Order: sequence, then structure tokens, then C-alpha cells
Amino acid sequence: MTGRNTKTFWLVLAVAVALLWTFLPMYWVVKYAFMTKTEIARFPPMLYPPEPILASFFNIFGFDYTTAEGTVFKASGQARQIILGLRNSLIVAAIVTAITTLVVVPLSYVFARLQFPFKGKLLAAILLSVSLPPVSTLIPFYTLYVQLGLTGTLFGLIVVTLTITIPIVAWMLIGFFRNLPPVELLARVDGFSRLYTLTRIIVPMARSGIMVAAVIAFLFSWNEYVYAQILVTGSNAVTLPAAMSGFLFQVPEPAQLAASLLLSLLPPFCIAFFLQKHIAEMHIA
Amino acid sequence: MARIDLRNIVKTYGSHHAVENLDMTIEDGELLVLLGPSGCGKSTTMNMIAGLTEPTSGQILFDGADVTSHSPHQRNIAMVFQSSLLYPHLSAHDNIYMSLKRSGLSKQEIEARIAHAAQTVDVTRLLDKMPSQLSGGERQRVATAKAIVREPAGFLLDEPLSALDASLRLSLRAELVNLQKRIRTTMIFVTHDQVEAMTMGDRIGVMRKGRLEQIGTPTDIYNRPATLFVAGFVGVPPMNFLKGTLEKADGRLWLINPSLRMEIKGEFANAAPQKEVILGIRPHLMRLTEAGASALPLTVYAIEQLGNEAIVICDGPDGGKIRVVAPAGFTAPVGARLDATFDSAAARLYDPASEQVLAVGKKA
Amino acid sequence: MADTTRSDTPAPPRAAEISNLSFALIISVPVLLFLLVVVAYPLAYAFYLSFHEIRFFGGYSATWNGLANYSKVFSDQSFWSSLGRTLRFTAETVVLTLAVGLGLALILKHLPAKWRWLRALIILPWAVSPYGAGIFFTYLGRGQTGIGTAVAGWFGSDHTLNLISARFVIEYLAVGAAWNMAPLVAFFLLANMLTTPARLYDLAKIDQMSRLETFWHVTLPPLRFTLFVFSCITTVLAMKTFDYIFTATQGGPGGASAVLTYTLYKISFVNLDLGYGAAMSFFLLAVILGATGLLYLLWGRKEERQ
Amino acid sequence: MSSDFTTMNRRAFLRSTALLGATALGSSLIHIPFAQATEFKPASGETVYFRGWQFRTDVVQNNVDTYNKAFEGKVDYATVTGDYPAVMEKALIANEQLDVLYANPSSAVRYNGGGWVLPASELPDGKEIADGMYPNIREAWSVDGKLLGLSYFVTTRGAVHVFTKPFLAAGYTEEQLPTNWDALYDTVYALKEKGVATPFLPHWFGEYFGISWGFVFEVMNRGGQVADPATHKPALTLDGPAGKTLAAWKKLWKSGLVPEEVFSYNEAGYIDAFRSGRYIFSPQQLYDLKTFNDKAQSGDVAGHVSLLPGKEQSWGLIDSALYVMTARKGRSDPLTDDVKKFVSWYGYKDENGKYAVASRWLKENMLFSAYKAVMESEEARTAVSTSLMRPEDYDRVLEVYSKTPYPSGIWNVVWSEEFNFWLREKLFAFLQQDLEAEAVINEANAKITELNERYKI
Repeated sequence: MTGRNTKTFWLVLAVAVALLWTFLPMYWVVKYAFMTKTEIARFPPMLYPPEPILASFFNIFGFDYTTAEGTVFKASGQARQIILGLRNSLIVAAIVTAITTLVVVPLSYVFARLQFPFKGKLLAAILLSVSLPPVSTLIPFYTLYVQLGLTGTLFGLIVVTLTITIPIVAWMLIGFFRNLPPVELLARVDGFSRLYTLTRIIVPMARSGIMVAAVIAFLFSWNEYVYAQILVTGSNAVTLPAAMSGFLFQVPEPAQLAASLLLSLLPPFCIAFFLQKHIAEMHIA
Repeated sequence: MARIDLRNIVKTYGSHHAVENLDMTIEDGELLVLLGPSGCGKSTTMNMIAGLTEPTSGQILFDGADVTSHSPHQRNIAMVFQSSLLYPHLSAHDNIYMSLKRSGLSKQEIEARIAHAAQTVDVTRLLDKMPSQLSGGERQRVATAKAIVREPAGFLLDEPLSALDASLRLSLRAELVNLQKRIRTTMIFVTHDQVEAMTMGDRIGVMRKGRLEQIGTPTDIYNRPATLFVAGFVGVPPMNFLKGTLEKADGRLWLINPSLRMEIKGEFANAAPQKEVILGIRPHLMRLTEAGASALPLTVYAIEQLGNEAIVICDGPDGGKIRVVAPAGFTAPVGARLDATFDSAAARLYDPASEQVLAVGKKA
Repeated sequence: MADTTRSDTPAPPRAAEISNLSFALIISVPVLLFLLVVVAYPLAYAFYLSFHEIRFFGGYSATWNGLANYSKVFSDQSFWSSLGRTLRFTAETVVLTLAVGLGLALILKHLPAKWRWLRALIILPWAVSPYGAGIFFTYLGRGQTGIGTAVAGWFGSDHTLNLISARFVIEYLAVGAAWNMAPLVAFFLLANMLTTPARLYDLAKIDQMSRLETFWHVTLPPLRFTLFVFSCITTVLAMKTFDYIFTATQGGPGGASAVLTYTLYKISFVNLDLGYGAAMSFFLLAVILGATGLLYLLWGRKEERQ
Repeated sequence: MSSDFTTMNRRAFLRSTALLGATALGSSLIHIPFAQATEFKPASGETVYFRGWQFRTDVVQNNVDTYNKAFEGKVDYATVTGDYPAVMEKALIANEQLDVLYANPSSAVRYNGGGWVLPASELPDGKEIADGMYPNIREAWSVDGKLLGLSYFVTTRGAVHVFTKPFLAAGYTEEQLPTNWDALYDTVYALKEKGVATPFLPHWFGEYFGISWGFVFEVMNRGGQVADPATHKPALTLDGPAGKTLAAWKKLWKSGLVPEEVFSYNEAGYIDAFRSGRYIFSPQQLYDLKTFNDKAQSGDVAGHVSLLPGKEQSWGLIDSALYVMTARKGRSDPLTDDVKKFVSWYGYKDENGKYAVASRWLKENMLFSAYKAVMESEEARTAVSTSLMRPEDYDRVLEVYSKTPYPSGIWNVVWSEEFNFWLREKLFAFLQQDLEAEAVINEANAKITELNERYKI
């Protein structure tokens, strides 16, 4: 039937546009990771690496790379920072994700499902902290941290990151918990304590929502740049985005920038890729 | 199996009175239906019986023992919630199992009881399924199995059938009644559907705005509605109402309104002359006649053919709709003038102010 | 069993079931205390700063200057122009994010089962940091390195096609922000769409609705609350955006994309005018709260009632 | 070997005689001479924190490792990203753990104004260090007679690079290369007439050292000053170099020859743009002559990038950086001594009396030094010459370098960074919003006056 054919045609077209929209901006920079400086600088810009090389990936980890023709691509001086940043980012993101999830699940549950005095005001306070722009809290944080000796520590960065992740994840999870069926009634009739209800009934029921919450916490933590830039840059607690920005400012190393950017995208991509079906199950309205 | 007494129960939320001074007894093994429109306090009442909500004041007794401060589990009640709520992440079997998890029974015993309960409501073949794989009726049965497996002192159902389609409701209604008679558990059933209430309940408690308007057997409620609200809420088609003023003339009592002067027969002891009243009469007790002097003048609005009879819906003299039951196949053009008569002794008079029944006709 | 209980036995204490309030307190007080310390403290400190003039040269000094910082904001031309850019960026970002999110959701919904895996690809931009998105869109948009010039090249032109232009850099940045955030919106909308009964679409067919009407009357209504929630989230995130613009344009070309956060950064971090920066940041906070509040009044309340 | 002897100074001489001529045996000594080892060997056992921006961090790390290994030092090196001067200033205000840092002279002056700097003059051989520097640079790095730090690098920012291939292709000869700003602009328009779409990439990018520095050096190259070097009073005039600069800029901007996107470039974008070969002229870092002529990095222009000759006027300004010691509070005296030892080794001479770090920078990245001894060695000539388009350009490089002015009027003053950011925005507005040159000059003068008043200068 022609009707069906035109429908397929439009769908294929729409999917193509969506994929182009999704990948073009990434491709445009990620291709640099496989190009030489000369190729990157060429004008008009090249659409693809004529002879893809992996030099930048070796370089950012501190290895020289010699091509068959004998051209040497020197190891990046940022290698130590990149490796340190990778390690620190993983540590911070893992801990922040774990703490955020542990804290926010009961918190959002309580706010979503129970009636108690001052709830509205407490909720407003949480939501207010979602609205706080980092630029306005950065200086006070910084002075506080200096007094406490927390600048340049992973602990300090974790604490700050939690102030970002907890409110925003709570905001999303509250909506999710509101839509769960009222199984607490069942649980009370069945004689289960509130804690048991929460941990053994609500949590397994809300698995997909909690996964999404964890993913969001991970991403916010993994991608955090502003605080890291001020609080841990130049220390052994440097994170990947802060370490990477060395390729962006001061010394032009677009290939190494692209390579480290690609590297920094892999963990969140894997997580988003494998957990997207849970997001598709998440109802917040 | 228990007798449940509610003594002077009050439940307030802030300034809102959800339930006011409720006194009620549910006999052991009885099926009581709590009937009323949404927001009337029937669910709150049931939640208080279940122990899910604590009353602001008053007492709840199970077999004479005060359980007001007991948790639901301690009261040993079972409950089926609206839309037959189940744990969505657990299989039917595990859902039923959760009822007994805290019972202290041995694993073996629990399995035996689950098997028995499943058999009782015929869900044995569904035990491995997840709630999302069950149809509405199946879910309802699983929820019932989950309730009866505990062998509860009281069996509470909160509009369990409301989300189902009509034919399923009909069959499940019968199943539930049958089940209740078999296991002889005290059962409280909350609904806003008066047909459900009439067909299921040993007794019906009609609630409105936090008050118990009337409690009694279905026949009682139908034939002798104590208040204007009960009269209007119970019965299909609903009771007809006529406004008017009582007048004594010629030693007889008349109901007067601009288009009607009608003699009221029977004993109306407390009917004072000059009093505004509302007369209620069931459609079944009215007959259509040719237009005549002492009859009620009506204009045909619509006719519903039910097969065994027809319901003629008319515009009444005071602007309200009047329904009259006519023989099957009765026809009349829309807008036709008709008259209806009825035995005023079968009618009931209500005080518009208090909404309470004024006097009772001689014959029921 | 109930019938073994006699009325004279004392009732077991209700402690078996703790009240909502105490349960809520046990769960939330530690978290709220944490937030209080680490959020309220900096906030209070910023509040303190905003009433002082802070100096670092010739020794640190904080001089009380009352509302001077606040009144200075009103007469500061750069505040008003940055505010204008922030509002423009935010409005465009919100509209684009929701529109693109809706478009992607519609595409994802119509994917046949064997193409479902494409969903996992479409979500990926959401996992990109604002920092990374900034880098992507810099190189993509610049005339020197960008897609515009490359495409112009196909058609034989050797002209640059620069998207980072003072005239529409805000629009361009909004596109990038939408690229970053829309996939999440799309997934939440998709979740919603999948729960819309198919019957409604049959009804629409019977009513002979056009595609547009069907979209408007059947597809859209169940999504409206989600759209509202995301309009709030996007508004807040767009107004807070800093790292994305910092890496994408550094507020340029010239000051064309110097949004409020960027101006604040310059005042507080470059000029070290901490008191003034703090005062201005409260204006930003007020704008964020005002915008979400306005959204709620104009839209959210209506959605909530339904 | 010979260069070791030529660069050996009094201190090294004394030290080596104390070692019974051990230095004379030089390379035959495998072990570090005992007396020198103790001189650089840290004693406190505490960590010395050394921070800088990212430039060849591999080299820096390697140098630091060498020191740590040789003297059992505990120097902790890391880089700081982002808006470097601002981030560092924050660290200094907060009295963070920071002992040695890179700083541009303007920042160093500001840090000094904040009381956070331990001047290099206070090193044991501070006087000797200062004497070994070129006087103009020493002056640039000194406040009230105190030398603020040791030499990291010195270069000319804004030396106008020329991509000779298209220039020659347009029918010009090398002798026709412009020798002053006005001639440069004339050539740019002439090239446009000949159909070159983008003859000139001006120094108008968005970094803190972008457009504002571009203005400052052009004014100075034309013989003017932004502010008086001694009193810091404003010195811009409409009919002088500032007015001419702005007029030339306005004309250039309106001609449409400059892509607007330049305004949003960071340095990477700016360098890559020139490296692409699109442009013929561009004021760039002098040391980037090496990268532009490196085939591996700049294949499309390599071998064809030269400088505009400096025989008639100067080009650009002195862009330099120092190793600055902090005066952080609460640091123990032994640790402060360790900091001095490390800085002296790293920023001056090592245990062999060599300028090891400075020489390495010169060799590997063509970073010039403030030390005469480093620059005037044969080694330096060889190193620089091989980095250029052709060895003969070395003289041109030295010619440009030796003439480069330093804007001490606006840099050796605490408000330097503030004015710089103000100027950056004002210049963008001047071009984008078509402001009057007269208004810009008046406002700039007023801004300087205001800053002087605020900081009581």
C-alpha cells in the first residue's frame, strides 16, 4: 500500500534527522581525536579524518606516538592530570551516587507519600536549593572550605557535589514516588513496619525510578565543572573536567582535548545506554 | 470472626469533620455495606475499623475488646483496596504470601493456606503471574485470596469492584456474597453504588457528610428511607419528590401546590397544617391515567423501555422530573399531557428543613 | 485472634506503628541539617557579603555599606543587558528543549520494535556535560572550524558561515542547550505517551480529526503536566548555566553572550568585588524564583487542578 | 663544556673553588658534589607546593622530578586550569597551600600589592640574580626596587607573523613587508583589492590577554603610552597613537575583513586560525614561530612563517612570566628556606651552575629568558635558528625582541587586571556598538583616574 510506504518514508526521514541532530555536534569534535593538528586547523574544515590516527589517545596517557613515516606525536604533559582526574572523577561520582541514592530515596519517599506538619515549607527549602546558582555560592563555599582545610580534597568536593545532586534528584524522585500505587496500606494491613515497607516493598517496586535517580546523580557529579574548577584544580584531587580544560585554555591541543572528551563521555554513555529503558518507564506526572 | 462496635467515633482533619459521632454495630458474620457518595466518610470509617486511621475520639471494639489503638495487623483484619490493589512487583502467590509473612506460621502451613485460599477463589492457575499480567477480575480474585488467607476477624473491602466493567461486577458481586456466606466472616463493604449495596448487604449503612443517615436491611432502606437523602440515593429509578404545603380542610389533609391539590390519606400524626413538606413516592407505586382533576399533571419528557416495563420520565408540576413505571411497550409522544395517580398512603412526607421523615404512610 | 482478646487486657502500645511525623523526621532531619549547613551557610555568608564592601589590597577589610551594593545593581548597565541575555537565552532554551523533546518523543514512540535500540542512542546527548556541550558547539559553530563553512564548501563557496555571531549567538547557544537537555524530556514524555490509551486515537479517527488536531487533543493533553515540570526544570537550569557558556563562547563574541552568571563570575572572580557580586547574585536568585513562580501561576496551577 | 665556562659567574666560581675545582672536572663527576647538594637540599621535611598553568607540563614535571630525585625534595607540582589569574588570586587570598607559582608581571604586581609575595630580592643571591637580567625586563618585574620573581620566560606577544606564501603569490617581494602599523593596514587593504579575502587576523580574541593587550601594544608600537609609567596617570589622546589605533580598528572592522568569531576565540582558536593558512598577517606570540614552522604541528604553513621586521618600530609588547614565591602565613621558617632553595634551583642556576630549566625552555619551545647569559649563548642561537623558517630570521627575531616595550604604566600597578577587563569589554563595545573613539578614550582615561583614586595611587 502506498499509504504505508509514505508512512515508512517519513519515519525513516524523521529518524535520520534525529540521529543527525544527536550525533553531528559530537562527531564534529570527536573526529579531531583522530586527526593531526594540521588537519584540524585546515580551512575549510575537513569532514572526516583522512587517515585516522590514534596518537592523541596515547599522548593523553603519557606516551609518545610515532607514525609509520616517523612523525613523533609527543606525550602530553597533562597525562598525569588526566589519569589522576579520571581516577578522582570515578571515586567522586561513585561515592556521590551512592550517598545521594541512599539519602534521597527515603527523603523523597517521605515527602511524596506522607502528610506531616511543615512539609510544604521543608519542600520549598529543598527546591530553593535547586535554584541556587553555583556562581553565587562558590565564593562563600570557597572561604568556608579554606577555613576547614577542605580545598583540594576529594571529601570537600563530594560534599559540595552532594548539595547539587540531593535537591535535584529529590525533586525528580518525589514526582515519581507520588505515582506509585498506595501499597503502604497493604503493607500496614500485612503488618509490616514502615522501614520494612520502605526497604523491602517500595524500593524494589520503584527500581526503575531509583536507577534513574542514581544515573542523574552520577551524571551531575561526573559532569560537575564549576566547583571543581575552583575547589580542586591544581591539587591531587583534580577531576577529569578540570584536568581536561587544560587542553582548552592556554595551549591549543584540540586532538587531545577531543580524545579526553571522548574518554570522559564513555562512562556516562555506557550508563545512559544501558539504563535508558528505565527512564522510559519513569512517570513523574 | 468478630462483632465490631463503633462507639461515638469522631474523626476530624483540622476543622473538617470527616466522621461525626458515629455509633454502629456490625454483627459477627454479617455483611455490612457502607453506602454513600464520595467524601461521605465511609472510607474513613472503614480505615478506622481497619486501624489504618486513628479516630480523633471514640472507641472501636472487636468482640467487646477495645482495639482503638491497635495496628491493623494486631486487629487481624484483612482488606481489599480500591481497584484491588496488589504489590505490583510481586507475583500473585507472593502477594498472598505477604499476608502471612508476619503470622509466625510455618512455611508449610503458609503454603497450605495459600493453596486453600487460591482454590477458594479459583486463582490457583494464576499464582505465578504478575499483577500486570492479570485482568481486572483476576486481580480482584487474587486480592480476595490475599484477604481470606489470613482467616481474618474482619474482612474489609473498599470499593473493590469500582474499576471493573458492569458484567464482571455483577458476577463478582455474587461471588463475594457467596464467599462471605461460606467462610462466614464479618465483612464490611464500602461502595458508592447503591445497586451493589442493595444486592450484597445483609444490612446497609447509608452515610452522608460524615454522618450515618440510616442503617438497616436493604428492604428497610428501600421501603422506609429515614431521610430525604436516603430516599433519593437508594432505589432505581429514584424516588419522586413533590413540594407542597399541608392544609387541613373538611377534616381531611391536603397537599397543596400551585398545580395540584391532593388528598393525603393515612396517619400523619405529627403533620401540622400549613407546613411546607416534601412528598416522596416510589415510581413503582404510581399509575398513569387519563388527565383528571385529582391526579398529578405531567408532561412526557422521555420513555425508557426496559423490556419488562417502561419508565416514563415526565416534567412534574413543580419543575422537577417525575418518573412513573408503566407497562412494557407503553408509548406516548414527547410533550404529551399525562396524569398520574398514586395511593398517598404509600407515600412518605419529609421535612424540608431537617430532611427527616415526617410521618409514615399506613401501608408500606 | 481478636476473640481471645478481652476488654480488660491493656492494649499493646501503638508504638508498633510510628507516626508520619516521627518517621518523616527520622528520615529527613539528618539530610535537611546537612543541606542547611552546606547550603544555608554559604547563602547566609553571601547575604552578609552583599551588605559590605570587601577589599583585599592593603589588608582585607569588610566595610558595611548598607544597601549600596543593591542600589548599584539597578543603575548598572551591564546588569540589565546581562539580565536581558539571560531571559532571552532561557526563554529560547525552554521552548526549544520542550519542542525538540516532544519531537524526539514522537519519533521514538513510532519506532517499530526492531528499531527500539535507537532509543538508547537518542538519549546520549543528555549524558554530555554542559562543559563538553560547550566545546562541541564552539567548534561546530565557528566559521573557522564549523559545519556551516563545511557545508558552504560543498556548494563551492569559500565563504565562512559563522554561527557564533553577536546577532544570534544567544539563539545558537540555546540550540546547544536544547541539544543537551531535550533527550531527557523526550524520555519522560515517551513514558507518558505510552500510557495514553490507544482508544483515544480511535476516537480521534472517528471524529475525523486531522493529524494536527489529534496531536493537539489526544497526544498533548496527558503530557501537559510533564511539560510543565520540565519547563520549570529547564528554566532553572538555563538561568544557572555557566560552564556551558564559559567553554562555548567565553561570553563572546565581545559581550554578546555574557549572561548574568557570566557577568557575576567576572565581578566576583576577576574584579574580586565580592560584596557587589553577592548582591547581584541575589537578583539572579530572585529572577530564577520569580520565573518559576510565574510559570507556576500561569500554567502549573491550571495543570495541577486537572 | 665551553658554554659552562662562559656562563660561569662569581658565585659559581667561588662554589667550585670551594670544591677544589670539582666543576672543572664537570661532566666526569657522576655524583652531586656534597657542598652543593646541601645548598639545595631541603631541610624542613615539608612539602613545597608549586603551581602553574598548562604549558608543556611534561617538561615542568620532569624538571621537578629531577630536583626531587637529586635532593630528596618534596616539591608538589600541579596545574591550574581556567581563568588562571583569578583562580590564583583566590588561592592567595585564602592563604592556601601555595609556595611557588607562575605569574604574569601584572598579576605579580597585584599579588605584591595584596602582600602575598616574597620578593626574589630576598633570596640569598638576589642581587646577583637581578644583575644577570636584561635591565628593561628587570625593571618591568620590579616594584619599589624589589624584584618580584625569577625568570620563567620572556617573549613578544604581538610580533606580527607573516605567512609568506600567499603574500609572495600576491605579487609582493620580501622587501615590501610593512614595517609599521599604518603600512601594515595599507598592505591589508591592498591585498583585499587583489582578492585576498582574509589578509589579517587581528589580536582581537576573547582571552584576558586578547583584544585589550592588542590595543595596548599597538598604542605603544605607535610610540604612545596608556598610562604614565611612573605616576600611572592616564595618557591616552585622541590625536595621538590611541586615537590612530582606534581609527584604524574601526576602519578594519567596518571593512568586514575580520570574522566576528575572532572575538570569541580562546588562544587555541586564535592560533589554530592562523595555522590554517587562511591569514597572511597576524600578531602572535614570538615563540610560536617555532610551532608555526613545525611540519608536524602546522603542516599547511610550516616553512613559510616569518616576522615583520622591527627596524622602524617595535611590534607587540613584552609578555613574560615569573616564578613567584608566596609569603603565605603560618609557613615555618625552615620551609620558607626550602622554598627559596627550590626556586633558586628551578628559576636560576642548578647545582652545576647551569641555567638548566631556562635553557631547556629555550631549546624545546623557544621561550626566551630574562637572563643575559642564557640568551647570549651560542647554544641559544643554534636552538632558535633551527626553529625558524630560515636561520637568517634569527636576526629579525632579536631585532623585534630587543625593541619590544613593556606597559609598566598599566601593569606595574595593583589595578592592572581590573583595568584590563574593563578595557576588553570597552573595546568590544567600541567595535560592535560603533562607539565614538573620543568617548572610548575619555572613558578609559576616566577609568584609570578612578582606579588610581580607589587604590590611592
